[in-house]
Amino acid sequence: QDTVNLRMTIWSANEAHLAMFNEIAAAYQAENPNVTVTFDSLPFDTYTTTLTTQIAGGNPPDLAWILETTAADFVNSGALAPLRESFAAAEGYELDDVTEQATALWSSDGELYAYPFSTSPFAIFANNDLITEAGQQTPAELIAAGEWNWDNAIAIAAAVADAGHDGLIVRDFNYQIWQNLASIWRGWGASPWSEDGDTCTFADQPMVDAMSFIHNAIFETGAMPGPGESVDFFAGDAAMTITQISRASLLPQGDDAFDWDLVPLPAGPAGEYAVIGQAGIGVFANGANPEVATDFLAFMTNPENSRKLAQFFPPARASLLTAETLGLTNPLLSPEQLESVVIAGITNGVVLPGHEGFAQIQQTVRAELDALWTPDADVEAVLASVCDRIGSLL
Amino acid sequence: MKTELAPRTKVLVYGLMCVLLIPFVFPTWWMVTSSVKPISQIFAFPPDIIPRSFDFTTYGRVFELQPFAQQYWNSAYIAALVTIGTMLFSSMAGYAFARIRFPGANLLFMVVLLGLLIPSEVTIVPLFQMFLSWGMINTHWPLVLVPIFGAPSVFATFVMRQFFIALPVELEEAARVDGLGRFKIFWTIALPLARPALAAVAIFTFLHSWNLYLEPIVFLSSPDRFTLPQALTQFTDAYGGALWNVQLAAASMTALPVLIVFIIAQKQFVEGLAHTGLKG
Amino acid sequence: MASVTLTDVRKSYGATAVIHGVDVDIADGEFVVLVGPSGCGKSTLLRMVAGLETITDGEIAIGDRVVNDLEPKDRDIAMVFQNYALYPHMTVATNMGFSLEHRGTSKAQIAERVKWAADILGLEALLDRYPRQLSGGQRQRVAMGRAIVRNPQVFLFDEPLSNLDAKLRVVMRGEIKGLHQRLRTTTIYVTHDQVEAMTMADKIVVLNAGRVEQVGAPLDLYDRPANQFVAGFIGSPAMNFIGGRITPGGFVAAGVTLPLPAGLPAGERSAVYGARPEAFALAPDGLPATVTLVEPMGPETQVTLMLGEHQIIAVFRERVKARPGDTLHIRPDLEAIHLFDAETGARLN
Amino acid sequence: MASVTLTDVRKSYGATAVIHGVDVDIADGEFVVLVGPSGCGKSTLLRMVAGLETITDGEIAIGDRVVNDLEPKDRDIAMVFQNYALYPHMTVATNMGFSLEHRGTSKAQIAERVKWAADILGLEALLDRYPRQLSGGQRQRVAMGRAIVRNPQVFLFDEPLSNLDAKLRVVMRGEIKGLHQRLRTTTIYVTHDQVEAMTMADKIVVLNAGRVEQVGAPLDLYDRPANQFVAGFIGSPAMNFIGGRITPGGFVAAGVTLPLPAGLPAGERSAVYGARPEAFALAPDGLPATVTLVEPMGPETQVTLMLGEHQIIAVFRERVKARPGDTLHIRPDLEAIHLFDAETGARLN
Amino acid sequence: MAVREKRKRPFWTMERRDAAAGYLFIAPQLAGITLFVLIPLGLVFWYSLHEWNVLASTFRFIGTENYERLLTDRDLPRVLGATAIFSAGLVVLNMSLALLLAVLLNQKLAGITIFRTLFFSPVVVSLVAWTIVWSFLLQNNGGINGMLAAIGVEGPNWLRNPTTAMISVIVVQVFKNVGLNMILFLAALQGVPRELYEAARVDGASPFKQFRRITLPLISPTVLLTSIITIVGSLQVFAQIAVLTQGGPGISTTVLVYYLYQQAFQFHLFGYGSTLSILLFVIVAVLTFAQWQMRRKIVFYEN
Ligand SMILES: Nc1ncnc2c1ncn2[C@@H]1O[C@H](COP(=O)(O)OP(=O)(O)OP(=O)(O)O)[C@@H](O)[C@H]1O
Ligand SMILES: Nc1ncnc2c1ncn2[C@@H]1O[C@H](COP(=O)(O)OP(=O)(O)OP(=O)(O)O)[C@@H](O)[C@H]1O
Ligand SMILES: O=P(O)(O)OC[C@H](O)CO
Ligand SMILES: [Mg+2]
Ligand SMILES: [Mg+2]
Repeated sequence: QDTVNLRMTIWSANEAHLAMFNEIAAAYQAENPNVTVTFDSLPFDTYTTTLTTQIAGGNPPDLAWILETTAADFVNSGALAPLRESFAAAEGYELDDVTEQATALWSSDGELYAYPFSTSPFAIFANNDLITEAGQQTPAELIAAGEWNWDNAIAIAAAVADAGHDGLIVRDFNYQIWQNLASIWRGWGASPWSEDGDTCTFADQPMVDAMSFIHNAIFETGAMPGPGESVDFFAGDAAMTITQISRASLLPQGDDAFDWDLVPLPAGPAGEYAVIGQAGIGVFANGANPEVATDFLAFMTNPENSRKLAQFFPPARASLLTAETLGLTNPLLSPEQLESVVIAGITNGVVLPGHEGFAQIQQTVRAELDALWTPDADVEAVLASVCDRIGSLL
Repeated sequence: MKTELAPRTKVLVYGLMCVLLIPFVFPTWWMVTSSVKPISQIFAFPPDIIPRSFDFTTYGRVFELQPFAQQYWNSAYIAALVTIGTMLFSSMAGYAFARIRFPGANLLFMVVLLGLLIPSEVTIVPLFQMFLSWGMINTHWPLVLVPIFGAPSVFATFVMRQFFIALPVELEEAARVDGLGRFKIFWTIALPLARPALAAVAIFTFLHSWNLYLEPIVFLSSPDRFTLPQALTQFTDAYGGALWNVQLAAASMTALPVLIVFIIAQKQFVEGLAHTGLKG
Repeated sequence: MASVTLTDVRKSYGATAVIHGVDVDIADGEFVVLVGPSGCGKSTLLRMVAGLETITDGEIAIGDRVVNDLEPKDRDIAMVFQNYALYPHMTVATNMGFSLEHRGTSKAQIAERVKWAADILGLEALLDRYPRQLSGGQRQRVAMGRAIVRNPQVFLFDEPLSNLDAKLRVVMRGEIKGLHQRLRTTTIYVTHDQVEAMTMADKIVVLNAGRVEQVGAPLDLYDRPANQFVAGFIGSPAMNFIGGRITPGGFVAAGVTLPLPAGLPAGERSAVYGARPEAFALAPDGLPATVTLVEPMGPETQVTLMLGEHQIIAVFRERVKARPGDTLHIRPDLEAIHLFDAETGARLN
Repeated sequence: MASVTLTDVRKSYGATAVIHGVDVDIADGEFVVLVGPSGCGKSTLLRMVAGLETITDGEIAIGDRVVNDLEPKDRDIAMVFQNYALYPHMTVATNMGFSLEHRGTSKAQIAERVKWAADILGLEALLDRYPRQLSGGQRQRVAMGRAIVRNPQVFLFDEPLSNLDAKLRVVMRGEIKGLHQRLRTTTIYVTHDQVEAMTMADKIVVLNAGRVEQVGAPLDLYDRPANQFVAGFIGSPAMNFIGGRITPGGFVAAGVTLPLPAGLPAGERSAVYGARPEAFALAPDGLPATVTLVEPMGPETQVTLMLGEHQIIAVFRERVKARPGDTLHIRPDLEAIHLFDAETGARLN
Repeated sequence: MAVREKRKRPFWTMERRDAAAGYLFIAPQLAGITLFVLIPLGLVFWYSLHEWNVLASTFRFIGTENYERLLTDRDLPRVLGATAIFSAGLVVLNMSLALLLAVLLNQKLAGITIFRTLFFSPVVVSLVAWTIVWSFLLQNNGGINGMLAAIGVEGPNWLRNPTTAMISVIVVQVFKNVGLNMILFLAALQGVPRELYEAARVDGASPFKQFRRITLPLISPTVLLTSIITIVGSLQVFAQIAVLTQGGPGISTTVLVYYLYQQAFQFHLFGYGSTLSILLFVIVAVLTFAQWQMRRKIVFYEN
């Protein structure tokens, strides 16, 4: 039997991650002595670029991590090998355990092209010290009172900002990664384009309202830091931040520690909602050994290994979505936090927006939206021009 | 060499230089000091010029998180190979263009100069395809071969040519009479005398290879083959967030040896360029 | 040691010919000096002998071997360059031994030869120095050492002393001469220094614009230059030339009539009258001449005079106390008068 | 034009003193030549006058203005550098006019002055050329043009002819001299060429290791050097020195006894006997000397001889047909004998 | 004279041997240039005639369509404008600062080596670290505005305003790399003969005049060379822009190389990306050629 070397590109270079992957690979190799697996860590910032270069050069990896934003590109291009059949055939795989919610993004015409190994909900971290200091109710108190909505949340942020600190930070947004704003605008029921991805809905009323709300928070009440201002919630000088739960590891300890909390996203005018980020693993159809790679992927994501992956990556399998399982690997979070934020989030969450040709759309929208991030911007006009520019790309 | 300045002018010059230094030195200072700060303090505002606490464990972490010693070695030996190769082949070509009459010399020189004009982003895809077909992806070959023979060496060839043009021709004639052939003349007379120019070429080439960013990312995929600039991006926590202090510790370690080499070599280096006159 | 024979040697750079057919025979052991005005082709000729320039046409033989297509290294010559061309990155010893290294000579032999040469040239104490640590004269000596160490068949020198100051030049001139007397190696020596040419040469070759004007022993050239060019070129200060006509009554020039030596072919004709500065003596019955500049130089005095309408320079071996404007009476020595054809410049007497 | 007065001028670089107190008076319009061995401080002194080096101690006055603390441009001097220091990127005309540009002279005036200087120096046809397109002598002339165009009070020359070949040097020497006779600008001229010093100077200053050895008219220095240093320095070939004792029976040296002039202070003493090469004549009753080298130089012959155990050089104003090993009989001219103290080198007669 | 027999000349005459040596000496470099520059460039041109979607693996010959697209690309004029401003600004600032520094560092002063090293140090500092620090300093609430505030000036939001963003990327790039040009100028300054300054002093030229009339013309060959290298280099800068502004705000700092990088590597439009590469190459070549042609007019040459 020929030896097969599988290569999988990932964007993590973290030791613990690699140790776990290698452990899984070793286990696979024990069963299939002719197969070896190597994991290539590419820098996150240039991940897709590098991957693309490899593909263009005719050297695609066998397997690759894929970001939610580029999911559509990969899924629809025909570059990825179909997975459903192999998964179904794999013993004890229990494909049904993987929520449809989670696989939607990675499927096309009923076929699955990548396995969503990480589904990470967006939530709010709050600095209760600063909030109480500013004489505000903490989010937990508001939740308890059933008043955890955007109006109140932004009021807290504004009050803390008035007290000389910073209010609410949408982490990693930086006035560039605008898709992260989905964690807010979903509360208005807004989305950048229609479900089928063909129509621009930036200029629709929900989006206009949501963006006006954000604009107001930035430039009127100062509840959100303005463009060109870098503030780090975890340094302890901001009231709240929207980010994924994995950031809990950044919470300062010891002297710099503060009283923090993790709460779900507040309700918007359109009601309660959740947003998740996702990453999938796909197999390249043009790789040297797509069958072996698919088989390995089936092994890697079987129930047993999924439990291992869940140490770091919130799982897509319903059976693993228990506070108990998650608590083992997220010791910082309380069972309530896990329940309300993680489990609820993964179960109900909408994935960040993605689209075929997303990079180009992202860039075009980013450039157009820059006009929005000035005090006297005309929100409606800017959003209309966004649609004008991306219409042809959708 | 200039004549001495008047004391008043001296003070003025020192003052001006110190002010100008701020934007040059502050970022490096920040890099070094931040490497021993806890992450939460790195982006604190206003920044601490002197860190409040020193945590040198980041330097140890650099080696734990990545095969940093290996990566250091990779960068070092690649840069050394590139430097030596460039010094050899560029001085050969520079010598020929400066000293040997052969038909088509001018045209060929123009062709070589073309290499100076092409950004590496432009040719990276075809180069990737070529190296793939030679089975050299995820090896260090592309990082060695392209700089030695491709665009980056052209500047070196140019500098060497200018230097050799200025070298007294009698020395070579003496060597011919003394019984040497072309190659021996080049090797025993021209090259030893080109030491200053070679020093300049060496520093430029070494720096270029040492700082190469795009190419390693494209050509290399396993961490134990990474080079330093690429390795710098790899210090992340369990969730992909940058470990700034560790990354900056690694960055400091990357910059320091080169600075030391520069301090040692700068006199040779400046003189070397002075000798070439670097006339276009 | 060997003879050197140049037969109708020509050189062109592209379309411009710079050497127009030169024939010179140099005997074994002879010391030949090439002189001529700047740009006349001295260096070119020397470098063709060395093999540093290709020979466009004609033939150069060293001994009985035609060397036209031999590499310099195969010609068994040694060359001393104007600026010495010492290898700055090698010590004196290495510089001197360098040419032997490439001829398969053993280390011990090289060391021995270098020592031998260093002894001759008084360089023993300097063998470990680098050229930059030497004075001009010492560098010169090293350059010679490098040449003699190999005991070549021919030495070639291209203005080897012109970078030295006057005093040192005198010393080194003596040393080169002494060396030649000792080694008797055939030598071709390029210079444009009168004194060097006169004092060193067995034979001088006067070149002009790529052609040989005259070949001969130094004093022959001085005393009987074949033509006006050689006459004007050899001797310093240069010979005075006065254009005019040979008549039975003397040499008639503008504003003055000069005495002529006896034994000239009869008949009037245009000619050039040549008299060296030393050929004039002060004599109360001499021709009156007006002083324009007096330059006392210690034992002798150089005086610029107007003789009729001609400016001449005279050197008197005494202190002359004249001032510009004074009149001196001078008489040319008829033994030392040269007459040249006005057109061709060929010697008449 | 103005006088230049140096009063106890000193110069140190850091701790090393290179000029140890120099006093020189230069009269208005005088042409003074500074000579001395290499490194004795000639250039340093000149550059101090120019203002290019600071004056460590003492005073320099131009006219009646002490210039110690004036910038070069405020001293109203002009300087000609050894390698001319022509601005390679400017035409001849711009080079010459450059110094006027900074003195608020109008364009028209500059052009006029440049034309005037070019006329004097025969540079009219070259005004649009660049220095690289000129021959050595032409460059020299441009450098002078740059100096005279401003009509400064003092000209300073630092070995202006040393980069030229012998022939051109003679020509340029004449031109500089002519220029001085015409403009009568006070001039300080550094050289280490004997002939230049002798022929050009009104007054020669002999420097040695940062001190003045003697000041005087050229022939005074030649005829009565104040000490052995000056005697050896002035004149070429250099004076022969023979160490020995003055006795009533003559000058007793190793292997030979030389005649002494009359009128010496009585008493025996150690001394150095100095005789210029020209001071010997062939005489059948002279002292026997063995020939080691004969160098015929046209009108005269330079012969190296062993006189007792002393090597001397003699120049005879005739053709000497001797060969190495022959014995010649020579007689020193007693009028031209110099005697120096063996210790201090001071003149005795 | 006897008629000389025409000797037969060997094939390997001295000229031929020398020429052969010449070709041998340049052979490695020439082979390298062919392999790693000329062939890839040819391939890039070939790609530019195709529609190439990497993910979908489509590679379709479309003739000059991509070139026609250059004409209709709505963003391209602004990208070219930004490129021109960026390059011009960078070159002018880089060259003048490098010259100023070189003049300062050419003085005979104690500790000058330390200053030289410090000014040069950014060249060896990792680009990543360098740009991150600067993006931090250039924040609205960053170090620079902090300092400005200290002297009572309200600084602009550097990276968010098209004009100041352009200035920022230029300045950050200049500080990073000006050390290289500084060294080249320093070397050139040391090559100016000292006598010329002395002559100029005697001629009465002020230090400023000396600089303008003597120094500048004499180092002009180096100025030309560095300006070519710097212009070529400026057209190749993109990592810094990617970190600092990502081409924004709007596309105000999207220079051509960044744009082509986006098209090819981020948008996977390799065909069009290659076309932009060819455009960039043509621009660089034309600029360099023009500078080279002008050199006789603006530059002083010794020979
Ligand atoms: N490479 C060349 N191309 C064209 N002409 C040349 C070349 N080298 C020399 N010449 C010309 O050949 C002639 C002879 O030059 P050569 O150097 O032999 O003169 P020279 O007698 O040595 O003069 P000098 O006394 O100045 O050294 C000159 O007119 C010179 O211009
Ligand atoms: N910058 C300096 N630092 C230290 N010593 C110096 C400096 N410049 C000159 N000197 C020394 O001062 C002395 C006088 O030098 P100067 O150049 O005046 O000599 P010179 O008489 O002009 O010699 P030359 O005939 O070789 O030109 C020399 O010993 C020289 O080494
Ligand atoms: O264009 P830059 O700023 O990368 O500078 C490049 C250097 O100036 C080359 O010398
Ligand atoms: Mg010559
Ligand atoms: Mg001097």
